Amino acid sequence: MTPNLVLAVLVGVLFATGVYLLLARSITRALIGLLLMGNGSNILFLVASGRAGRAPIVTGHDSSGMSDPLPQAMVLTAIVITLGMTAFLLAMAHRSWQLERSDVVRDDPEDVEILRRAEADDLSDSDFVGDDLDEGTAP
Amino acid sequence: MRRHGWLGRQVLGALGGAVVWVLLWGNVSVANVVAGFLLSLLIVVVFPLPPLTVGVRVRPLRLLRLVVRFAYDVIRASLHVSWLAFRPQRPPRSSVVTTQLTTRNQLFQTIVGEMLSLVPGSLVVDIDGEAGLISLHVLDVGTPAQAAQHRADVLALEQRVLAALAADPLGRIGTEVDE
Amino acid sequence: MIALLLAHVAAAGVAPALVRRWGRRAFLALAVPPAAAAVWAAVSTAAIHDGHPVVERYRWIDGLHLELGFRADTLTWLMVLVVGGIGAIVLVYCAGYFSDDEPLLGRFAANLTAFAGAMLGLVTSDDLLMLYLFWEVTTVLSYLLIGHTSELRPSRSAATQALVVTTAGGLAMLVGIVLLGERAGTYQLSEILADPPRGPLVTTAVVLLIVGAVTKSALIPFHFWLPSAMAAPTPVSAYLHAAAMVKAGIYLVARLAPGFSDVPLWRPVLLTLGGATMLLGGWRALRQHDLKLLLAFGTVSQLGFLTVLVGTGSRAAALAGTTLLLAHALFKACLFLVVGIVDHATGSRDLRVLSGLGRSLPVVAGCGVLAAASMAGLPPLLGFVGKEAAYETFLHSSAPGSTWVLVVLVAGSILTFAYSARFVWGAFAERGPRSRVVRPDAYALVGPVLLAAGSVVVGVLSTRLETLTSSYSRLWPADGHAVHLGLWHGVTPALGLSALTVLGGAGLFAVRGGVERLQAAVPTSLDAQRSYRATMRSLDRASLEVTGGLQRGSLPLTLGLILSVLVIVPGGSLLLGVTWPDEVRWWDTPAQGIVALVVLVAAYWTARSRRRLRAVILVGITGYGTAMLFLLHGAPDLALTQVLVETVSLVVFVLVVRRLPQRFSDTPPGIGRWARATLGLLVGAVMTGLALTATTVREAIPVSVDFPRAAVEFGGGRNIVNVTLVDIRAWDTMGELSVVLVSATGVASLVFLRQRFVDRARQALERTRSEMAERPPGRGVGWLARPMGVASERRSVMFEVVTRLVFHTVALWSLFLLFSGHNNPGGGFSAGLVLGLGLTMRYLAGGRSELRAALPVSPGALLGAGMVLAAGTSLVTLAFGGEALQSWIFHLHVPLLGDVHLVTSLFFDIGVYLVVVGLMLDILRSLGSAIDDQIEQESELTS
Amino acid sequence: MIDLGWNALVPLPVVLPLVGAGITIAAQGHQRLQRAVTVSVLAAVLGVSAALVYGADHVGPLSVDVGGWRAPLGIVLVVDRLSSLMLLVSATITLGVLLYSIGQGRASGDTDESDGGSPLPVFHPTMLVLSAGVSNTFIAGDLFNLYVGFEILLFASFVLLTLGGTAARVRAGVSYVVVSILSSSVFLSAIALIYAATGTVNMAQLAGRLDALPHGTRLTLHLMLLLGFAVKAAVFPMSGWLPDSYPTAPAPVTAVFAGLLTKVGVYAIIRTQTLLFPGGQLTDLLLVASLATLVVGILGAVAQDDIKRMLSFTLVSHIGYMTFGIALGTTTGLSAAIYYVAHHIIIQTTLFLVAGLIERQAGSTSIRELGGLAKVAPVLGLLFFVPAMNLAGIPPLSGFLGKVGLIQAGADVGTPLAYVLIAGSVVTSLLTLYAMSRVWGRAFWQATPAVYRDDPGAAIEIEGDTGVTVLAGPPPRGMTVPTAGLVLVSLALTVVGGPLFALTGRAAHDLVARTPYVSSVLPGGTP
Amino acid sequence: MTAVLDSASLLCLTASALLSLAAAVGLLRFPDLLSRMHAGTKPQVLGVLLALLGVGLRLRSGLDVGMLLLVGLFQCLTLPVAAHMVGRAVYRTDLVRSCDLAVDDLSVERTGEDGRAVDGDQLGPDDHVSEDVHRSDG
Amino acid sequence: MSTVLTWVSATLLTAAALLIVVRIVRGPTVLDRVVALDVLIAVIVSALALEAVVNRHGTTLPILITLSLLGFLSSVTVARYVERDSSEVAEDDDVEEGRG
Ligand code: NA
Ligand code: NA
Repeated sequence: MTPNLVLAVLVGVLFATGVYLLLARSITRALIGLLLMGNGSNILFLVASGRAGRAPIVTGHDSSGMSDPLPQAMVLTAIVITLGMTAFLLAMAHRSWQLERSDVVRDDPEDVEILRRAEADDLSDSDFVGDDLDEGTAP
Repeated sequence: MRRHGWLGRQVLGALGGAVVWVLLWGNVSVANVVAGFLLSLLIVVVFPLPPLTVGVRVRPLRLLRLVVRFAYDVIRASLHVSWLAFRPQRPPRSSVVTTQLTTRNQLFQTIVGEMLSLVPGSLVVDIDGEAGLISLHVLDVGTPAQAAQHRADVLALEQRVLAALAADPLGRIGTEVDE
Repeated sequence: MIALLLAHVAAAGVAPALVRRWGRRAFLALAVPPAAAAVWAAVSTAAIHDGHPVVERYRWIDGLHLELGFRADTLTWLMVLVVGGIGAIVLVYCAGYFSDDEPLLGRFAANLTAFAGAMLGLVTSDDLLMLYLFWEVTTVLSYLLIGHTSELRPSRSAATQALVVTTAGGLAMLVGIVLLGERAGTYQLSEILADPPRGPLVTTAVVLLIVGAVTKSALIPFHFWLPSAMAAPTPVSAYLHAAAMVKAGIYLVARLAPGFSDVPLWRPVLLTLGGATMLLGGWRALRQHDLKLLLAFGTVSQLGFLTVLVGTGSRAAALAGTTLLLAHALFKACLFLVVGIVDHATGSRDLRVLSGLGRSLPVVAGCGVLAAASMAGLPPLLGFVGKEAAYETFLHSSAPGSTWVLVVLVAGSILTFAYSARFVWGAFAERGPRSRVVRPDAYALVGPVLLAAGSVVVGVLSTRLETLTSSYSRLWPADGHAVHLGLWHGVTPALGLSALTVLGGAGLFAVRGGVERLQAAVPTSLDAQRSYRATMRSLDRASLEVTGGLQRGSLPLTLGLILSVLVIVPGGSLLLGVTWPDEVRWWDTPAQGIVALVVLVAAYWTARSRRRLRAVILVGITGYGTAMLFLLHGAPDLALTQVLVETVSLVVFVLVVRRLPQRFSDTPPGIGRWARATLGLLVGAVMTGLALTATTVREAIPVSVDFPRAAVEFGGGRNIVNVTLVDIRAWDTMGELSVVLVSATGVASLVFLRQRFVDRARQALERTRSEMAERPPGRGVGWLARPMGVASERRSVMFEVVTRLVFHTVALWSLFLLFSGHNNPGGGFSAGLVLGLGLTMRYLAGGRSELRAALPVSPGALLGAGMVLAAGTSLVTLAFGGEALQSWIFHLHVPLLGDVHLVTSLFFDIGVYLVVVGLMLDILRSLGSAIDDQIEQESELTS
Repeated sequence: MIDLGWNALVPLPVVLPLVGAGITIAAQGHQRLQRAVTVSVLAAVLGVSAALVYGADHVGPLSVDVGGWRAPLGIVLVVDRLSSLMLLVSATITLGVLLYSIGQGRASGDTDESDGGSPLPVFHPTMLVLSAGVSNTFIAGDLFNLYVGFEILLFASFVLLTLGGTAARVRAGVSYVVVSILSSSVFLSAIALIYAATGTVNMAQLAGRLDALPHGTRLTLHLMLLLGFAVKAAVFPMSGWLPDSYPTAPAPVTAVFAGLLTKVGVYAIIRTQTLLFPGGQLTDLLLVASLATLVVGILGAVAQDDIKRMLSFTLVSHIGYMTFGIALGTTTGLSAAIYYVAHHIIIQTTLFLVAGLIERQAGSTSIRELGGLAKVAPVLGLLFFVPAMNLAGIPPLSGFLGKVGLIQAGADVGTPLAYVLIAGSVVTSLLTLYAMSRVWGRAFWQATPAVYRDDPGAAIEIEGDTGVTVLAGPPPRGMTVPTAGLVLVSLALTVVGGPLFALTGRAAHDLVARTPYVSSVLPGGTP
Repeated sequence: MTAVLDSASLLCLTASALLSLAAAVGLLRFPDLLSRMHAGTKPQVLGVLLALLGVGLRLRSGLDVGMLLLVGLFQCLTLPVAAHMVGRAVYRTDLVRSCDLAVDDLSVERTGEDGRAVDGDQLGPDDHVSEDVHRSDG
Repeated sequence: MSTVLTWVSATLLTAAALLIVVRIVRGPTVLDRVVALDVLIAVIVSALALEAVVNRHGTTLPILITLSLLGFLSSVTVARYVERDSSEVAEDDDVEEGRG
């Protein structure tokens, strides 16, 4: 098949902008990034379906010149799934706002603590620091 | 002034639905009409809403006059506003003009508001249904005189609407009369 | 043999119950299985020594070449006697040693009995993997037994140390086993030894096996775990850490030696490590004050000795090795038991404290002295016989380095004599006030007496022992000088060396104070214990550094990493020999270019927006643009759905965003702006590249060419996409419905967080229902059913009237889309969204009360009904003998109406419709009404 | 026509839970009904799965053209030996976890925390949807349907992970949701690209059509697909999301996630490597990734103080074992990997359930705060120790058997990289043991550092050297019995190791051969 | 006849497109939101109706004409509502400052009657902070 | 002739769409943006009509009906909540650009 350049580039643009937003910390921003990427992958299915044709609705006996219906069905599924995602992520954004007055995703506190310990060489939690038994101290 | 009973109104609504259904399918067949009627009936039963048609009486000729005059207004005003957009000068000043309507029937108030809105250059900012006050934002009205002219236009439109649709063309009937 | 093993397992299983019932005396019953093992070995003696090893094999896991293979030959026979006999003795000893109120005694008893079983399994296994299996079981049981007094930190760290060290060696051994087994094509020990493979791989394997043996038998550099393990209760020390478990390594070496002792590295490694360990252990034993530790270092030393003997790989050395193995088991177990009694009797094991026990505990002291004499190598005890044979072996060996080995052995034996003497002196001599003594329990004395007697009897009858064990040593060819066991071989050089040993040892004992001071003064620069701790510390450290470095817990970084991999890996592969298109077309129609341009601009500004709603509206424009592109591609169904979804999304966004600050705040920063932009551009470029290259290679005809005909003939519809959704790929759609269902559930669960919120919503719904029953809106006043959800000043006459005018039409339109969808653009999804937006209109016009009145059911009911309808369709078709989700077309002729085609997939589509309406209702209930409620409550609180 | 009978069972592991989900979501507020429906549905799925294991083993791969649309036209569901085994194991633990959570709900009694630790009656329907999604991924014979299966289970997992909406869960939930959706987006794009290149999404047909593609493009598509699955399977460096998200969920949820979700990714990788892109073109890459996953993961576990987090890191680490076997691509490697998957599903689930019990009884899962559990809660000790040793690969438990299989497979391949992986495997095994013994030593053995729970109702007190542990009574039987049941199942993996390894061996053989699968789906050959 | 109808159809569409452009230009040029609303939304009504007429002239089938009629009707019903709701919001949130209006009956009436004039204080302090759009990123 | 008209119409619509996007980007208030969005939807309706005329099919009519019935909801929603919380309409970021 000969690829459609405009659509292929548009896929790239939507992914590029989507990624840019996705990497932000705000839940709504990430969601908007995901929506852009979702549009991108939907258009990717258009690229994959080949040349544009007429709507795949059988009117006579002639089905030539119709566009490929299978990617369309898949995109439809993807669209609906994306809607579910939108609703759910927004509910999470709302909940996050309720809890913290912000929809910013903060770093995992436990990981931050480990990084702190690593940087401070804090081995206080190791079983092998400090004076222990020399060799064999029986009770 | 009860023109129809409860059942009658449901059937009337369902008939309207059947018309829409036929228009949607695009061909008039018994099956379509019956299906449209039954489905519409289903809808009005499942989603009951208060009656709409109280105080309405359609006068076809007056209605035609209303529509034609409205079409004229829309086209004229559309061209005018488009010209305002393209012409090099700054757009003219605008005003918020409140008019005291005759009718207290909110259906007719709404129709007046709708038609005023559809005519370019005016936009409903507020309707106080009980007081019958309609406030419009109007483009190209810069003086109190122009404002007064505008009020007159609004009332003229209201009269045309009432003449075409209202059971009591003087608009004295509200919607409160039922049950 | 498997029966004996099972008996151990069963005994271990009931041990806690027995202990609960009988207290410490339960150990007497638990001693039965190991005793039975020893008896069994004794009974089988004749057969085994006639060259008929007892073999049992049961298939287990063919896929791993793992079979329950057991084989008892001479070496096994000897080991079974040791582990069974001493096991029984130690268990009996326990019956006298512990008190009934010892905490966790039941678990201890179970572990110890299980250990006896594991040891039995280890020495009887004829499958290398089985051997490893029992090997590790002994490790774990040892861990639990050492940690018996687990509140004490030394106990815990000793247990962990033993576990880590021996498992490390064990794992090396496992790799060795697998290398060997895969190379040999079998894991059966007897088969491998019958025809041992050779080669560099085998050498590696053997070295790995030796690592296992070295760790288990506590040889340098892993010797340190054994003295620490003395934290365990004394019976454990006696059994695991003297007689049995630490012998596992010796056993392994002895087992493999006939096949592999001439593998390069075998002798150098084993003799060096063994010799060094013998010296180091002996030397260290000389400075210990704790009798148990003294014995532990002595064990280390003796294990080195044994390793040298069994690792040498000659007939003479093997004979000496087996003899000493037995001797060590007898005397060392005895000594530990004696120490245990002393400890209980006096409350101390410190030889600086103990005094006069020779008189106050004569039987115990007698046993101790005999056993120590055997350890020191004095006649007529078995220890003497073994040591004599060892001297003999190396005196007459022509192998290179034998002299050095001999020197080491003599030196080691001198040390052994010295610490043996120090033990006897320290434990039993009278040096000052006599220690107070509690009389030991009779059961505790059985063991020491039997073991001490054993050292004497077997020593005296050592020639008889030789006939029993020689079938093992005869696996090697006879060489120049034949060595035999016996108390008297005449005046031989070996006897001279024995005399030298006694003299040297006595001298060393005489200067014991100096030796102690010397040891204290010379710091051991290569302290293995310390290096173990340093290693573990750096492990802990490394784990922190690696984890802190790689696990940042930052969402942007996590995502960035994934996307970087996308760019580098699939993206990188684009640079390597991918088929690029020879030609591209710019577009199918210029309109695509136009729309693409608008989408591009909108996408760009979306990315740059700092205002939430600006971004939302702009992303909506990319969505509408996408809808246009769908349309231009001949996909009206997609376009319709996309347009609806965009509207719904915007509404949902606004419902939520009304509560959030207007601007995005991305503090604290994650990834810098330029990095994000760069990564975005790279990902975009990769996606474009992938799109171009993947499309260009298509030569096959898509499967969907047959869809049009199939859709009409079998699917009964002309809209192929819809037929695909509700019929050809209905299974996807069913799955997608569950996604919708669960998203709706999730939204509700994040908003209605507490049962009482749910209850309140349910009560409100019920109230509305009863109100509506009393006063149906069809007879009502106003324009809507219950529009008081909106404050009066915010109500809009125009909006309410138009909603009243349009709503029924919207509902009708949604039914039209539902029913015409099979032949025209539409279908359950778009229909459901349309009705949902109709409900949205009602909600916006009249607030939550209007929404409840518009559709007074719970969203769950709609979702559930839809799901049951859609999934149930497939159950029904299955039940009627069709394939899941198969559809039938019914052609009916109804008078007046004409022909009606009813496709059963319509029911499926109705299911879809209900679920989507349920989703919309759920969203409005949760993100609309419930949040309205919260806002109201908050403002009531503040005012 | 015995075939027809078996085939009729194939859709049930998806359809039954979905019908159940429909009923239970409509029956919110009727907890008894919800429980009854969920338990009976999951029990039925377990029964069906067991039958499918038998059927797939004796009749060959069972395939169903959904709706009667002949493959490759419509969606085909395939249950071969691998799928059936995965179905069986997943059904087992789902049922176990569900019973546990019912036990938890009954024990807490309070309406604000019912089954599964959630305040809302959404746990049952969501669990059922999760189960349907997991089953769907195992039986999908169509790449896009596999995507749908993933979405089903992911969305269900989103809801489960955020049950109760606490701050930690929302924070973790967002990370999890966004990462999951990103990976799905990569997967979806890969499907679009594969369709662009081949014009089909039927996996059996793809097996033929992908072979015919030019090498470079084929490699690119392979990498895209693998990337999407690797995120789901938590293969390093795409693993960072897992330990940050799983531990915050309610215990039964974490347990079922740990057991199933990453394994679904592993399953997809197996299909990718055997059915779609055989030939081992990415063996080395996967081996290196496996090694990194093993080592980085287990070092992470060693660094943790919290049992749940530690378990999450071992979860990541041990994915490396499975990908190791898959990467080797040999029958023995795949066989061991499949066995390891089954083992790991059961054992990780069990351990997280135990962690839940610990949390419930002692009020914490941090080893800084725990102590003395071996003495006061011996049942808990047993329930922890056996699976912990199993995870560490101590014989004769299943972890050992799987590990031996992998080492044997690696030794058979015998490349230097394979030997490095063997070394990495045993080191990981050792460090797993170390991590487990750390927990055991602190939480179970040592005396308690502080008073951490004050529940005077039914409390046992013990005095240690540094403080007093106060525990809330004995653990509820409703929770311990299902946990113990899973421990027994894990022991059964050892007992029936022979037949099981034979089965995984046959499954691996089918995978390597490809023809049983392909000809079952497309009896007339690949069009 | 068909050719004439087809050409008429296209002419309608061109006119509609021109009105669309006028709307867009007005949207961009007009100084305040309410003026922009006039410019933006109103010519659209005619534009959309012309476009629908164009389609009707071209397709000429009963099915489609029925639908087109409905589309026109619905547009006429719903567009004013949107304009009204937005206009009301604009007015109520005081985005139209009274000084911009030549005549403002409503403001007089509202303040006169109940003193509920919406004043500028409702805007939070932080909302007047203006940021350069190019520094739109954190 | 028809080709020319088609092109002219398409160009006009494109220009309109881009200008509308500019307004959406500029704002300055959310109400400006939703108004512009409404206009954009109207442009889309015209574009759909143009496409229907050029390719002579009626498959897009359902989309037109849907837009005409429900397209107004987005701006109504925004207006509803902006009305309640006036801070939402505060002129934003690019206020200088918008006025200048
Ligand atoms: Na998507
Ligand atoms: Na997705």
